[in-house]
Amino acid sequence: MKIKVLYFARLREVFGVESEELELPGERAYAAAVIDMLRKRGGAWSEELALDAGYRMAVNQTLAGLVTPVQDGYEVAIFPPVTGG
Amino acid sequence: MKIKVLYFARLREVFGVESEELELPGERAYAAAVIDMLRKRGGAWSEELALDAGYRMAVNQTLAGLVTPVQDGYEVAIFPPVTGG
Amino acid sequence: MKIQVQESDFDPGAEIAALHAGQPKVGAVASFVGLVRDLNDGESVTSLTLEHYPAMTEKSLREIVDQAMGRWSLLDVSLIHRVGELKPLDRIVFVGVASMHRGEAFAACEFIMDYLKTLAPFWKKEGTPGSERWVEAHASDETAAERWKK
Amino acid sequence: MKIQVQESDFDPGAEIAALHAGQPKVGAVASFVGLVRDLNDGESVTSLTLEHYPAMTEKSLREIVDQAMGRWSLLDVSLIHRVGELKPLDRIVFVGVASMHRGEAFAACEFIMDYLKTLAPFWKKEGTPGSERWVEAHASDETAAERWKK
Repeated sequence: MKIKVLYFARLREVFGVESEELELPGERAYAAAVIDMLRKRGGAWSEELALDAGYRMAVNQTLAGLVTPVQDGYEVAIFPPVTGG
Repeated sequence: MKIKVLYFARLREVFGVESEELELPGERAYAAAVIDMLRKRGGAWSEELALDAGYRMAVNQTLAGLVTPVQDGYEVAIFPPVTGG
Repeated sequence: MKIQVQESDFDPGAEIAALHAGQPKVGAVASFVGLVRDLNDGESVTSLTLEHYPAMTEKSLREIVDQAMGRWSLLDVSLIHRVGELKPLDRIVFVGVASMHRGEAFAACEFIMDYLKTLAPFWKKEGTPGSERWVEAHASDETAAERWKK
Repeated sequence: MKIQVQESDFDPGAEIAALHAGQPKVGAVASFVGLVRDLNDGESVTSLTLEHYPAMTEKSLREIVDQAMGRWSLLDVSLIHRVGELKPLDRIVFVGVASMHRGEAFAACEFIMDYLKTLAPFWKKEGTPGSERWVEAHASDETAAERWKK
């Protein structure tokens, strides 16, 4: 399956990418599978996406967690805690 | 001693008076002495100024109770619970 | 600080702007506008007359604002209360509070309204289609003010 | 209900008026304006850039307002959040809530701000005299939002 991954704010700058397409094995997975795949890139990826690093996720524009399901065509966003208002 | 008494809102209408001068014996007293003197007029006065009637008082423009001291020249106001805002 | 009792209307936008214009420390302005409704306790309201105790009113409002200033770290406060003849849809009261952070602005703004409702010498008389009646104080306003004593 | 994300400024007075004009049921309008300060965490701020996640932002704000509408009896809500390049003294956010009585308007207005602060996808980058830095989330904002779960 293919999913779209978006990065925002400080993580967009640290990773040096705004968005990308990711190919994952199988037809569905947990969001955790996306994070695992990205962490394997090492460097900033493994640091910023460590379990206790404090990043946030949304799946299809709704705040999500590691066990939120993802499937083909879904949009996953990864970003720091929000600071609007 | 002489004090000025003011009435507001529903009590002003029920008593049919906006303000008056009252002559009390002695040089100082509790506000209760003013209320007692007014209640002796009977009718609406004794009803509206009964202990449990719910009226409010201010002495010299500050919310007051029955044991607030009054003396010559003081201004006592008697009114229903406030309803501004 | 601005405290005014007046017959004329006020402009909430101008009051809010005055609380932060040129004040780069202000991060938050919480405000409140109270309005005349056309229905109260199940009866139509056609007019509202606000009586007050002129010698006491501003003093009482100032004490309430001073209490809020002592309780929270505020940068500015405005309080305007109208008196006289009003009608449905008219503005009655404005409270605006400027502070660095929103929590203090919200708390102080609500505190000022709750205290004003139970301590400031204003009385409302409603005109209904057939007659007139003095508005009764609500126990809920006493309860709201009591919360702040905890 | 009005929910807008925009680069341009807004007019708090006009927004407040729109929440009650011609609505004689409205007795209370509570509102909040958030502003750019010139100092944050001890450093001078010369500019503020607000980034957001366009596909999610309005949806997220609508969910927050819907929650407030479900929780309190509200007559209308307006929420405007700016994005893009701002500077000290600029307005960032407006929340206005109209209801019959003040308690609900105050509670809902603060609830919407607290939830927006922790759930809506906005990020602030501050320009300081020497450099730029992303604003860090404050634990106090989490605490403020947690209060409403009780």
